[in-house]
Amino acid sequence: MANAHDSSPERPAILDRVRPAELPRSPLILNNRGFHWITDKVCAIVEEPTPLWWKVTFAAALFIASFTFVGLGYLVSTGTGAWGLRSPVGWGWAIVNFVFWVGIGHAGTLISAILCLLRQKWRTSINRAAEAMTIFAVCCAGLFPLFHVGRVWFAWWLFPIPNQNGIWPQFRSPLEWDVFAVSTYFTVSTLFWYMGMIPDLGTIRDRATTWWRKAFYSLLAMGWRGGNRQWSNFEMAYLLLAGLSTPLVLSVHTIVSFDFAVSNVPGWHTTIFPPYFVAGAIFSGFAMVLTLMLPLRAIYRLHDVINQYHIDNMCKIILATGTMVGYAYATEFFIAAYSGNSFEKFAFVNRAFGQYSWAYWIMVSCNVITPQLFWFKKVRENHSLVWIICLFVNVGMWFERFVITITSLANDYLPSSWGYYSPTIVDIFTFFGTFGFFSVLFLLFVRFLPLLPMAEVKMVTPQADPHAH
Amino acid sequence: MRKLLEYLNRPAPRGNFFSRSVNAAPFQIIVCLLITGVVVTAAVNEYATNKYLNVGYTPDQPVAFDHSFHAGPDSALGLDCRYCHNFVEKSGHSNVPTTNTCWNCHSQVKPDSPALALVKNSFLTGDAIRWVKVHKVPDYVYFNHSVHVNRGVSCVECHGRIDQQAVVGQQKSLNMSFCLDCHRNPEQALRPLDKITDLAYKAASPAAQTADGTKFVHNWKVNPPQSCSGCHR
Amino acid sequence: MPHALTDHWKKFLVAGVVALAVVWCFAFNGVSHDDYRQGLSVLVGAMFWISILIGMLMLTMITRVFDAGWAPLIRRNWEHMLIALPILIVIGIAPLAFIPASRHLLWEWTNAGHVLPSGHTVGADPILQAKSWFLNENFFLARIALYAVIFGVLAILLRRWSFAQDTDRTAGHTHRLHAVSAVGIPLSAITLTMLAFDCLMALSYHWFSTMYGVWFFALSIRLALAVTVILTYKLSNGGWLDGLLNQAHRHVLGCLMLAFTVFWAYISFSQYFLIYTANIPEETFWYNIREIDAVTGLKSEWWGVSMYMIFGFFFLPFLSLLPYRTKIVPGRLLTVAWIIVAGALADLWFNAVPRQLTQADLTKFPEGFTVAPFLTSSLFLDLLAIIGFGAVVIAIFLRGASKNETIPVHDPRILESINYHE
Amino acid sequence: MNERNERIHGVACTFRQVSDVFHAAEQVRDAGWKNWDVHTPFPIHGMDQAMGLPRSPVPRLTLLGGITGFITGCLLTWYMNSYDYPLIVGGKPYWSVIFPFPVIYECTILFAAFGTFFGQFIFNRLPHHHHPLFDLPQFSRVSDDTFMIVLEARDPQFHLDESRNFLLSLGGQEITVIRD
Repeated sequence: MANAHDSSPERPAILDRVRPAELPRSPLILNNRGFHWITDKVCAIVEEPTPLWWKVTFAAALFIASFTFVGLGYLVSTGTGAWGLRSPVGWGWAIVNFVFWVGIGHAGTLISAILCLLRQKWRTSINRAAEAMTIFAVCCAGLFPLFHVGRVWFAWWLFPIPNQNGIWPQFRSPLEWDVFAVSTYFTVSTLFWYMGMIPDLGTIRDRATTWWRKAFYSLLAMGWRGGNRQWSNFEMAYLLLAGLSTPLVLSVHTIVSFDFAVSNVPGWHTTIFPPYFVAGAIFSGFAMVLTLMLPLRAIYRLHDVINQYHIDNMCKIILATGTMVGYAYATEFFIAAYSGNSFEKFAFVNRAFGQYSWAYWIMVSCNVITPQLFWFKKVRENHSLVWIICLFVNVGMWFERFVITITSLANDYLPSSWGYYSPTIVDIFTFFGTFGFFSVLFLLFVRFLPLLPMAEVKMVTPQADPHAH
Repeated sequence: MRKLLEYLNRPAPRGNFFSRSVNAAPFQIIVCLLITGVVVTAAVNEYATNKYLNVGYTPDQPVAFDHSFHAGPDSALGLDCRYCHNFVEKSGHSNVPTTNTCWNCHSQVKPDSPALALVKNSFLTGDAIRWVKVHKVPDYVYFNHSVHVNRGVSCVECHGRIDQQAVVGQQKSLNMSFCLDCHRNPEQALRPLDKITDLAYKAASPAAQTADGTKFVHNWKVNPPQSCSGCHR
Repeated sequence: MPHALTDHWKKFLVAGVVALAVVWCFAFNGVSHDDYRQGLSVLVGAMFWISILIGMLMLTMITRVFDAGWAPLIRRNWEHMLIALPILIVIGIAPLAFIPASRHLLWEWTNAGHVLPSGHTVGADPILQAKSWFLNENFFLARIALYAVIFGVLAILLRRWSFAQDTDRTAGHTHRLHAVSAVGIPLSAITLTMLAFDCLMALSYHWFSTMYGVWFFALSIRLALAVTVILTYKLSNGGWLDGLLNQAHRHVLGCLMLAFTVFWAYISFSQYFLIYTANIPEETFWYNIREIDAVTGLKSEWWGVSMYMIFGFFFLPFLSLLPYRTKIVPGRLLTVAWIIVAGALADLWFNAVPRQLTQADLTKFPEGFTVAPFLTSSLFLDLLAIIGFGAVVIAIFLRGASKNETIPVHDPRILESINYHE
Repeated sequence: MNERNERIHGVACTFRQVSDVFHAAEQVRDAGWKNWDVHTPFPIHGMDQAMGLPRSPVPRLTLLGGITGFITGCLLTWYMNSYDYPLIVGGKPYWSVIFPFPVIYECTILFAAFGTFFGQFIFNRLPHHHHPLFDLPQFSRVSDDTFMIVLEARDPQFHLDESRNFLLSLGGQEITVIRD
């Protein structure tokens, strides 16, 4: 029976009447799996001989990644015009792809940090892979603005380092804020990811039998011994990093939205952009997490650790953030009409019914309408359908960035300088290749690092509770 | 390859993998990295800048024209810079003289000297002498000679003591911070307009230079641009 | 067996009615002298509590959707209060909107004859004409009614099934409440956005910001959490939460207060920052009149209010909530909650009160207007209105608690909530 | 201390159940031990209290890092945009706290994260690649599903035989002497 409050001298009478209705919580780990099972399951992914599917996929990923490097090589040797950038659209696919990839990255931090703060224990099954996804997505994202500067060997001028020109970065520019935001984000995400991995690396180290494994994992595990004095500091640091990552992840996509919103281009300048971009980022990121985790779950038979409850939760988050994005679209439209400003009105009407209306309607149908299917339990339980819907969301979010970036630039104040933007083959190659680049990194991660945070998964099992009976 | 794999896959030792001394390694590595970082930064700052890479660039010229013999008050001839570079006050671009300018005098002075064979040939055929450009700024920099010269900036500020050079070489770094130094403190560089080509001119004292310069900045409404579009147009 | 505290509901009701009667007397007096400020006191008082109740409504639904283990003990108190939300719209906002005289004074755009600083009348204002599809009186009144209906339906549903569970002990009610909340959250988001547009943003109808709804949401949640902390403090010292609430509950409320303090700052800063950086006059004027006295060119009283918001409403609660001890020591948490309540009032003032008062005398007022000052005796009327509406809300709350269980004894998560630990 | 004790790091015993090691830890704490630790594959909820550990000092370094970052961000933006290379851009002042706020903010987060990350390493005395515990065969199961209590020889209460008996009385298994 309930014992409320240790320091309370009198037990409130109402406690006698407390009898909760039966509604058990879904178990986080199915089939009552023990600690050793979890260790075996996760370590086996790293320890087993390289599977054939991995080799094939890795080769394919490398091949696809080469498209990016060919594209970038051509771009560097030719000039940024190779990207189809010309007046009036000076920001083409490069920025679209940048925002797309950075956005995908955000779900990783959301899962690891925000859900940690919200004590959503189900995060433990997916957070490691999601964090890895964050870092690799940011790597892909970083390529685009980096090469967009043109003379990429001078990109270090963006950092506050003394240079022979005697000039300094210009801190009133949102693009400079981006440099700080994205590099901080990358650094902190990597620290967070790595630190969270140390105990698990220790586990793999302790199981290693061959020389190079012992060397590799010993080095990475930093001599972790799992003493509670270490755990105490570790958990505090982990919580603090989660606490720091949360405002960080918000700020990063906020600053990305500032790239657009601090200008006075109609369709870009709207105050809701910061939270709207953040919601969109989380939306696309969760879709990507599901896109990656559903196949991995099937391949490595992780059904007990990543079960319907986890998938349900992720679907619901996609539904919620998709609806928030829809709210933002609606608010933008409403305020454009409410403002009485004819340029604003035109910008939004043109988006929906102008030359890029095809992109706009792809965006709306993929981002707002498709996720509404997640209201239905039947849909959430059909994993192939979930996977397909997530692909739609990924496509939709790419188109969202396309619509925002391109439509506002192609039709601004002066009708005489309106234009129509089309990407070049170099654009397409470069972007296509980033999926390979991302996959290469992600496959390496799957193969060599612990895919699931073993320690954290063990922590949420019922037998980890010292007061369990 | 197989041997390497076998070597890597040999059984791991039991117990501690690293020896006790490895515990000190992280500290040592950090110290080494710090030292390396400082050295590399210092080296890059010293050796990878225009100051090191460009200053002293003294290409061979097709004709061994000796500025220290022709130009300046201390030279044998004492020509003014503007005798040859005669558009420097009127044009954004300061011209290299045509062969005609040389031949004004050399038609009388040593016309048949072998050192002047190329000049004579140029005069007779009309083919230009292929002088090698010494002072170069990148294409994306807009530099106007006349506006500087007409506001009291002497040749010497950017080109150094040409009047003392037998073969012309670059003496100043001409990088962006070199430009900005002057644009930020123009009073340190301005001089009376009649002393523009007097490369040896020095104000009576640093204080006098500052006082004069400040006066010139005010009187001539000198307002050197520091914004990007001042030079990158 | 209702708790003894609930017997006081009638006293609160009487006190509230008396206070509101006084406020309304002043308001009508003001209206008859063409002074909008006393009428605004009614709006400020009502919006203050509507904001709190909207926050509680959202928190109720959010904790339902998340199936939060800590929530049931605390959520029941929100449920007692929720029904006050439609009632406040009816007794607070509706009279102001439906009585033509007060409507014309408070919402300038409804008064076609009102002269603007430019010398034109509102009726001839091309900006208003472009907005008239939305800003027209019939639609406006219909919207106000609709807000009351939507919030009323949600409040009724959320209460009915929760209370029904107290008698029949079925988990099915929890599923139903989950569904209502899932649908209710987006519905309320739209409703509260529109409410904020109509009741606050449209007070200065030229200005617009897409962020405004989100700002109002952030403010509402902050206020609701602060009021919850104060309320649960009282209720665990001689009320029905005595001996039930523990350190972990305070900790979770403290963490949420911290989170939404940051969220509020994020939203408010972003809105300011984007308008500041883009520097477009059709938006900046709204902040300008809240910073600089157009006559003297010096910082105005409103600048002081905004500084108070930065330091007193953000930095002070933010920095105090960072240490762990603040979140678990009852007295400290209570102090921070009061700081947030005070700051929220300043924010509401900042958003509702400043407006351009047209002045014909161009020698004294070169811009053609002066900005309504901050320091006036009407601030006391605002406070009285807040106390009046607050007393009514507390009366409704206590009466609700007397009719129903004070804690949801059969909620599936009630034991989890009682035994909640960090 | 005699010569034999100098080469001993401590004694260890293992447990199979979380609740067992938890209650054992409470008893070690109550016996007044200072230099001892509980090695577990994952952090056990409430173990800090069971061991009587104070709250972790990591937040202090986080705060220090955050303050450093904030000041660095302010100085950086002020020096570069207002002092060393003042330029008028976009009608903004040379320096104010508003326009470079994103940069100052990111610096604050970055340095606070460094403080936290390196704080964890410093307070945990990591990296520490060589340790006597690694020589224990059963220690490799501690990162899997086994729990271990280690009483260290440098604790004033340490006495080889008594400490072993103490561990035995706690219900520990596989009681082993750890040689340094």
